Amino acid sequence: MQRYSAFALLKHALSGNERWARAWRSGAPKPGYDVIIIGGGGHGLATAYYLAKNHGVRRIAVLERGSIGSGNVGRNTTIIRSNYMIGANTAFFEFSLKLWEGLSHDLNFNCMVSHRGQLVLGHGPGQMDVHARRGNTMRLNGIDAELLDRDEVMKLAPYLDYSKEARFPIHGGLLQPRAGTARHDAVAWGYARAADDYGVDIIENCEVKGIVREGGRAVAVETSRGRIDAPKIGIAVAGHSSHVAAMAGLEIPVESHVLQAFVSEAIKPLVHHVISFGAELFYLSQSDKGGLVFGGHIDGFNTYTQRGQLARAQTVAECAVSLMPMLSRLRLLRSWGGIQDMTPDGSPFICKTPVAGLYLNGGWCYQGFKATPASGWTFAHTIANDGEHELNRAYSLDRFLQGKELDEFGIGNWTYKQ
Amino acid sequence: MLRLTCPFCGDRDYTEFRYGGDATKTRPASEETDAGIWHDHLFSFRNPKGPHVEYWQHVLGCRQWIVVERDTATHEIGATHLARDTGDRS
Amino acid sequence: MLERTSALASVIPGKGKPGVGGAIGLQLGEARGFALIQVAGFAKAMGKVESRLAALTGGRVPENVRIPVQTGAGWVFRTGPEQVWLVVPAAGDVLARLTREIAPEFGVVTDLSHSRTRIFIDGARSVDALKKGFPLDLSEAFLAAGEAALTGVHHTPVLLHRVTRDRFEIYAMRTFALTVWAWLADASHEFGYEVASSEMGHTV
Amino acid sequence: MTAYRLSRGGRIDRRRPVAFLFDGKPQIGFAGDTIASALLGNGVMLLGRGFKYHRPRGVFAAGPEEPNALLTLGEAGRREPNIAATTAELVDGIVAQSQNRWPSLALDLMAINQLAAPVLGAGFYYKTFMGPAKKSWMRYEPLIRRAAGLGKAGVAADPDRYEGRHEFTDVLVIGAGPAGLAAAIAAGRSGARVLLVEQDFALGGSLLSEPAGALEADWLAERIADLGRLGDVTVLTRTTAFGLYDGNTAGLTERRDHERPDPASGRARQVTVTVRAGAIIFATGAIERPLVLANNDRPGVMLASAARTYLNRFGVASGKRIVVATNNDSAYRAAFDLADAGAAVTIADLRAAPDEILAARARAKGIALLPGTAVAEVLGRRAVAGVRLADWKGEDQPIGSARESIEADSVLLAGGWSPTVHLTSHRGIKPVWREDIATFVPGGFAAGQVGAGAVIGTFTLAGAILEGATAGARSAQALGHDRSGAADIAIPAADRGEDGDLRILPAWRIPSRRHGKAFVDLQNDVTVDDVTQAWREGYRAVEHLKRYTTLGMGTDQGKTSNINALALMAGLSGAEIAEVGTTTFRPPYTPVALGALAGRAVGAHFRPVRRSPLHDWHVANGATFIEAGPWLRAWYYAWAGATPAEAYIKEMEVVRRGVGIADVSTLGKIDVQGPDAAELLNRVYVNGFLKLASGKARYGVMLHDDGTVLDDGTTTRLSDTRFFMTTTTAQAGEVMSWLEYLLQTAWKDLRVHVSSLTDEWAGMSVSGPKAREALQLALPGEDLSGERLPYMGAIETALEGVPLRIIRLSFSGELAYEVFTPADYGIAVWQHILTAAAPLGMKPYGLEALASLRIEKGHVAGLEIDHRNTLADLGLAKMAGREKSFVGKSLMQRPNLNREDRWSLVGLESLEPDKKVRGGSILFAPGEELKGHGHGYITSVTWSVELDRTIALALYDGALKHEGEEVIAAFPLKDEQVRLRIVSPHFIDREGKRLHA
Ligand SMILES: Cc1cc2nc3c(=O)[nH]c(=O)nc-3n(C[C@H](O)[C@H](O)[C@H](O)COP(=O)(O)OP(=O)(O)OC[C@H]3O[C@@H](n4cnc5c(N)ncnc54)[C@H](O)[C@@H]3O)c2cc1C
Ligand SMILES: NC(=O)c1ccc[n+]([C@@H]2O[C@H](COP(=O)([O-])OP(=O)(O)OC[C@H]3O[C@@H](n4cnc5c(N)ncnc54)[C@H](O)[C@@H]3O)[C@@H](O)[C@H]2O)c1
Ligand SMILES: Cc1cc2nc3c(=O)[nH]c(=O)nc-3n(C[C@H](O)[C@H](O)[C@H](O)COP(=O)(O)O)c2cc1C
Ligand SMILES: [Zn+2]
Repeated sequence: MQRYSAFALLKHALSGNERWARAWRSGAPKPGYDVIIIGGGGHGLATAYYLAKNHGVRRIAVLERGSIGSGNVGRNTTIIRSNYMIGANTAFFEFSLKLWEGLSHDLNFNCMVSHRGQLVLGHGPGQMDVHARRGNTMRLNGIDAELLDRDEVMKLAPYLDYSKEARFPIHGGLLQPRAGTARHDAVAWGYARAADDYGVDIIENCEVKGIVREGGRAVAVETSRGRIDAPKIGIAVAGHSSHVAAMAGLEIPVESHVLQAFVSEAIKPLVHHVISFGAELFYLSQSDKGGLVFGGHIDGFNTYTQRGQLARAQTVAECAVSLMPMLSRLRLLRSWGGIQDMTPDGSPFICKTPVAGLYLNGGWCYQGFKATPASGWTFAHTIANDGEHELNRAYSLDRFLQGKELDEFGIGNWTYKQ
Repeated sequence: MLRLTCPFCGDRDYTEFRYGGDATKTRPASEETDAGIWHDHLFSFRNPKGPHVEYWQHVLGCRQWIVVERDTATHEIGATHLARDTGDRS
Repeated sequence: MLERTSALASVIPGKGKPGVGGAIGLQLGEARGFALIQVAGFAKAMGKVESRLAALTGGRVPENVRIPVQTGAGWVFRTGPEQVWLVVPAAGDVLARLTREIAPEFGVVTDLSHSRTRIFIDGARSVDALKKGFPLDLSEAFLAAGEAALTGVHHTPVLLHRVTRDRFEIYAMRTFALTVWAWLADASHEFGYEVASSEMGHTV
Repeated sequence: MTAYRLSRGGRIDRRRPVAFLFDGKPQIGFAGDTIASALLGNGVMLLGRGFKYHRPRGVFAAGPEEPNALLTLGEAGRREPNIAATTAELVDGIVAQSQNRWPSLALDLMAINQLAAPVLGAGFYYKTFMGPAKKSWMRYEPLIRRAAGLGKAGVAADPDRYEGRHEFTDVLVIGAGPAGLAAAIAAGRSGARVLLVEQDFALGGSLLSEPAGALEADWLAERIADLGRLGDVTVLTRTTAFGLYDGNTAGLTERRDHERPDPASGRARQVTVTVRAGAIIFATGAIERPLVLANNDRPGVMLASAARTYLNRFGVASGKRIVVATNNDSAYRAAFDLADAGAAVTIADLRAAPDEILAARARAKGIALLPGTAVAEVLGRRAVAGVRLADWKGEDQPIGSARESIEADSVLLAGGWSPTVHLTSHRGIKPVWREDIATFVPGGFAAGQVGAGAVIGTFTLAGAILEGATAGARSAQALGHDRSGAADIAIPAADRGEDGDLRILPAWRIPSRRHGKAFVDLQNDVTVDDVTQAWREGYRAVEHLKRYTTLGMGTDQGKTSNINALALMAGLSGAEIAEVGTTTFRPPYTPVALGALAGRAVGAHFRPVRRSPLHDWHVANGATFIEAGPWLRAWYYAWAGATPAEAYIKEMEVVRRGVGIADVSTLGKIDVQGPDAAELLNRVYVNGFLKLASGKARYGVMLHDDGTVLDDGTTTRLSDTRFFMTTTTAQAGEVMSWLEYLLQTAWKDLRVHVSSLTDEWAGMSVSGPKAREALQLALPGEDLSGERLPYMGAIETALEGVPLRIIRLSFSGELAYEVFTPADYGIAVWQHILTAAAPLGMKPYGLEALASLRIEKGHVAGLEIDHRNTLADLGLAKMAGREKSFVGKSLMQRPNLNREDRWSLVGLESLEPDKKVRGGSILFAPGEELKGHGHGYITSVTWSVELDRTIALALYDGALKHEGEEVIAAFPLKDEQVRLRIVSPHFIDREGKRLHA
């Protein structure tokens, strides 16, 4: 593929930028492939890339019902971090963050991976103890973490509300310096271009409508562009996981909920870290385009509409202005929503399914974007070897029957409370 | 604002209610000991993209649990009744 | 003698605030000296409970929450399909008689007299203040004088009772009373409000 | 020459001049001006700099669609960046500043970016800034971030107040142009309750752009009078409908900046209004599109309709020598009015044969009409100097031979009209393409919603009024309000030869021979070349085009650029515009202050505060408070010390050695009554409750259906059919809803009723060896002997007629009584006990000491009950009844919940007294490498007054199988380790002798 670099930019500028090649080919689907990936989001594209790169699989198709990147990968608040303390989560998300560090190089596509640090605030001694357990576990697993007291938080983020009137006074916080953000669209396009370079067919406007099974095996998919055969089929459709799994007769522990996100008007640099409120679910960072990108809790009831309620926008704004009083006069530019595949314990599925040849990648709740590289890597391994990688063995469909939930935040088994 | 009809209080914003999830699954009897039955009750969901029958509790109101039919693709609200009113209660 | 202390003792008696241009558009205060008794019937026995109640209060038992029934001594609210609240003077023996007359297999009687603080807002601008937090249609076509609604304000459940066109009584949970009062005072500030000294036994 | 103020005309009040500052220089406008019209009136053309290339920019439009003239208004806490000068109403004392330029607007050194333009094309930053090292981006990012964004936000706190408000109405009319006015009047006459909302500070919409003396102006004045006469019609100007939501609900922002409300008077600057309507009528009009041609961004280039508005509404002519570049009829009205005002006007009409009537009227006014002619390029750099013309043979033909250039100081662009479909698309109904008017119209309406006027492609005044009136009457009728004749609204007789047919010749791009930049999105500096590059690299889907070029992602949200851009891409891809479709329309329609959305729920009012009935006593007696969920709880008292660390030890000593009293009113309290009350408790608690005797309490634990612990607490039987349940403070709401859920959805046959009593009773724990003595002093006549009131016994008595409920149960491990009294009597009873027991040295103790006492006793609490632990994990396995069924029993037996090496409750004693033991430490066996997840963690730590050392509760692998063994508590966050020994979590009085004393 054409190498992207400053030199390339200059060379093309001299010839009027007319000889830039397409980032990924667009064509009709072939009748059959070795592996079909359903879903052209971050996870689907990354899986196709690592199948080709790590496992030498040649004939791969990614089938996307709309345009690639139109799902959650294109609408999330771009926070990447690895401050996980429960079982397999710790190693999995740290592996992902390590892949993030080299991703722009690996894909030769600037994903603007910004290790600016994420600060999670603590509003009482009890909460600081929980942060301490998380931070200590991170350090014991080679992950960077720092426990800050109130004064240290004030130095890092002087614009938070330290006044006496603050409803939930700030006692301190847990900082992960290597955490940060990445440019969401670049991740989808970067993986697409790199996968295309390995010969992966990326088929857009191709909705999978049925999964064909013969003798208990998945053998093909029915799509809006005809039937396509493959001995191995990977589902990576995030919010539509139940919908597509049902095509193979599977009922999975997932409920679809809308999460809203918000961006302010673009302003000069103001906030230099990812800030997470401790009293209520609220998180904020400033995009490189200058807008503050933030969000809070899901709206809280099953839905497939990619739009949210005004009342939720108001409670998120209440958190924003209470945490950072300076934001009161800053204006909301745009609000949107995405459908999240919520699981009872808040952790995902990257696993085989009871249907031979059919593999599931889903259940990503709030945290699928940061998992994109590791999810692609381990899902590719699972498909290529028909068996889970050590990193994703815990993300199985039967974990609830075993009592092996991975309840990262101790909320209990409720999809709509995660 | 999603508007729900509480059979006792009338039309209200959804913010007065607390969501209770899928209402199509009958709770196994207390004596039921089969882990598989309880697992399916708690951990498997139809999660349809279309009509969905769900529980809400009118916590900023009369505290009644109600059953609402709502389409998860359009948010059109259908019939609503008190959870207690199905079956045997006269 | 052990005295009763209101949840609003730190703000009543207290100073109000003039509104824009020094206007005073409404009055805030607390109505004390009431008993609040909850009577809940079981599904098939609600009829019996209602007849006992009617006999005791000398008035009909309300069918729905919108239209409470005023009895000689106070108000009877329907707060659930099989639940009624009696708001009567504290001094009466209504609780004792109800506990005697409602047999356990028909229904239950619970004294909630201390669980609610009864805040009132009265004056020409009361609707303008309430509109800032009550997600209800407060026009008289939808909530006429005498009518009531179970709803919430600032994340806490309340019974809202429009006693007259301009006087609303808010039965707030006692532990939330001061925060509801602070919300109400803040909402009333631009219209200007006075703080009335507590009224004893105001039921009509 | 520049724009200038005419001596007469406009809907401004020339008797009321208004002074303001722009970049430090004093300016004068008039009441009724916007900042833009005032600056144009004073000949100020340069207002800003382009985002990427920093090219000089001036006023382009006259409404919220303005991409260029964005200013920073106000100072310190009232500073607001990116405000469109075209919508900012001119009031006294405005301080306006230009943005995105250094060192000054006139001299902006950043303009050198134009030299690097060829490299700064769409998406250039995806192709570079990657090297040389892995994290090199962290070095380039600050540069990129400094270049991004236009204005600088303020960091000072905003002194103003904001609020929310709930409204209900029968008919909501959005937009007060001719269509909206007619709709509101017709609905109002029918007797419906109507709310009419208008974003502008004046009513009339496009009618405000008609000449003052015109018939339309009279019609407007009459309609405004009609509105005044209608009873139930509320009109809100300066109020924008920013979003359409489910349930026929719209979000409005009501702005009162013109009032300069004083926050000290309680008046809010802006209000977010949530209005629920029976019917909604969208009369939001349409926005004019520019033509895309080289250098269409120079100060002095503006939309034709904008120039007409500045002339007729504000009495400001856009220039003396005006060139109108148009592809449709609508621009002729601007040309006629400007000619009448004395300007030399030339119309370059792409169409070979413009409408004969219009052509004749143009000639009559001395206007030079050039059919089949395109403005190929705007000349001049800091302001319009002229235009270069070219023959126009159609889009697919190469641009005709260059023709003469003509001088000009104002170029007006007219590329067609885009109905304002934003609100109608907010709930996912995509707008549809109409070939005849070359634009998108709403894709349909939900029940109870309808459009009228320009928003549905009706571009005649008569059409707008008729549709508005019909929509108003029909909407009211559907809601039961009907009166004949309601829809009869006069239509001005002016015959302007208006048949609504724009006779538009779509021209999405005027190619230019020379290499001038043709801007599609003026705010994000997206040019035709960028759209072409996106097409070339495969970013052809409309959502890809938008994100790759950042087209339409500025504060104007592409109101003048989106449709031109997608039409360009359709042309490049050989696709139909209808197929390409639009990008998603999202709230807010125009930016909304976060403070307005937050309303008053900020700072101290962010969330409600819950207070115990004893709160005022604590305040008066030196308590320091701590947040516990919504509650404020007494944390520690001044009598015991100045800091929590110091005070809690003294408070513990009082309880261990004498007697203390603590406020436990925040405990959840539930009245469980009915013949089946015992059955309900027996089903939800793991231990049996059927045979609990009256007057007895029992400690119980409840599970979730999944087998993990939900809550614990003690429940007292008051009679055969009545129980008094207590829950933890944190889970009270959860338990209440859970019981109601089970009773109303599953166990409908159980005759039991549950009611919250949390607020009914104040609760205080009298604890310590001298607890009975203390209580005896307070209740002299009461028999408090062990026989009458044994451990876990309960009595109901009274003090001076005030009901008391005393339950002998202990959280601290000492002899203790929980005394409950009706809330109003709480302070009096508390004070009475304290006074009576003063001789015994009774003192109040707070939450910190309460927690430490229960740690010494080994009683689990919030930090241990965290939805992951089972009964066995918390050392409570024995409580589960073997035969009886209970909630959670089945899934409690899942394999992983019963492993030998589960992390379960242990006590820890410190072996290194000089070292700090911290909560959240991770536990390892001695000598083990400190790596991985360890074998457990410390949940709660305290100094033990009893054992005179630091102790802790923890969860550890295999729990008491390791009793006596040493463990290492690692706290890498502070590079600390400390050695401890595993002991029973019940540090004191394991046999419970004190409880039964
Ligand atoms: C508002 C919001 C904010 C978030 N913020 C964060 C964050 O800050 N950090 C973080 O780590 N995570 C975040 N997430 C979660 C994260 O974005 C998602 O979990 C993750 O992107 C999901 O994986 P994906 O990218 O593959 O999903 P998607 O991008 O949704 O990909 C799934 C694709 O499958 C396609 N598809 C669906 N059905 C079919 C079918 N039948 N046939 C063919 N194709 C189909 C869809 O069109 C879609 O393109 C957020 C999510 C949302 C909604
Ligand atoms: N001849 C043409 O080519 C042409 C084109 C467009 C419009 N027009 C004129 O427009 C008229 C159509 O009248 P109309 O009433 O449909 O449109 P209008 O433009 O006259 O009125 C729309 C009104 O809605 C307001 N508005 C828009 N969005 C809003 C929002 N979100 N919140 C609050 N207010 C909002 C606008 O400020 C404006 O005042 C015709 O009389 C016609 O003369 C003519
Ligand atoms: C990290 C991030 C930053 C964004 N910044 C902007 C922005 O500056 N301007 C804008 O108009 N939209 C911005 N958006 C929102 C997108 O325009 C769009 O709303 C979102 O991708 C969802 O797509 P949809 O609105 O088409 O459903 C941003 C989205 C994300 C995820
Ligand atoms: Zn209700």
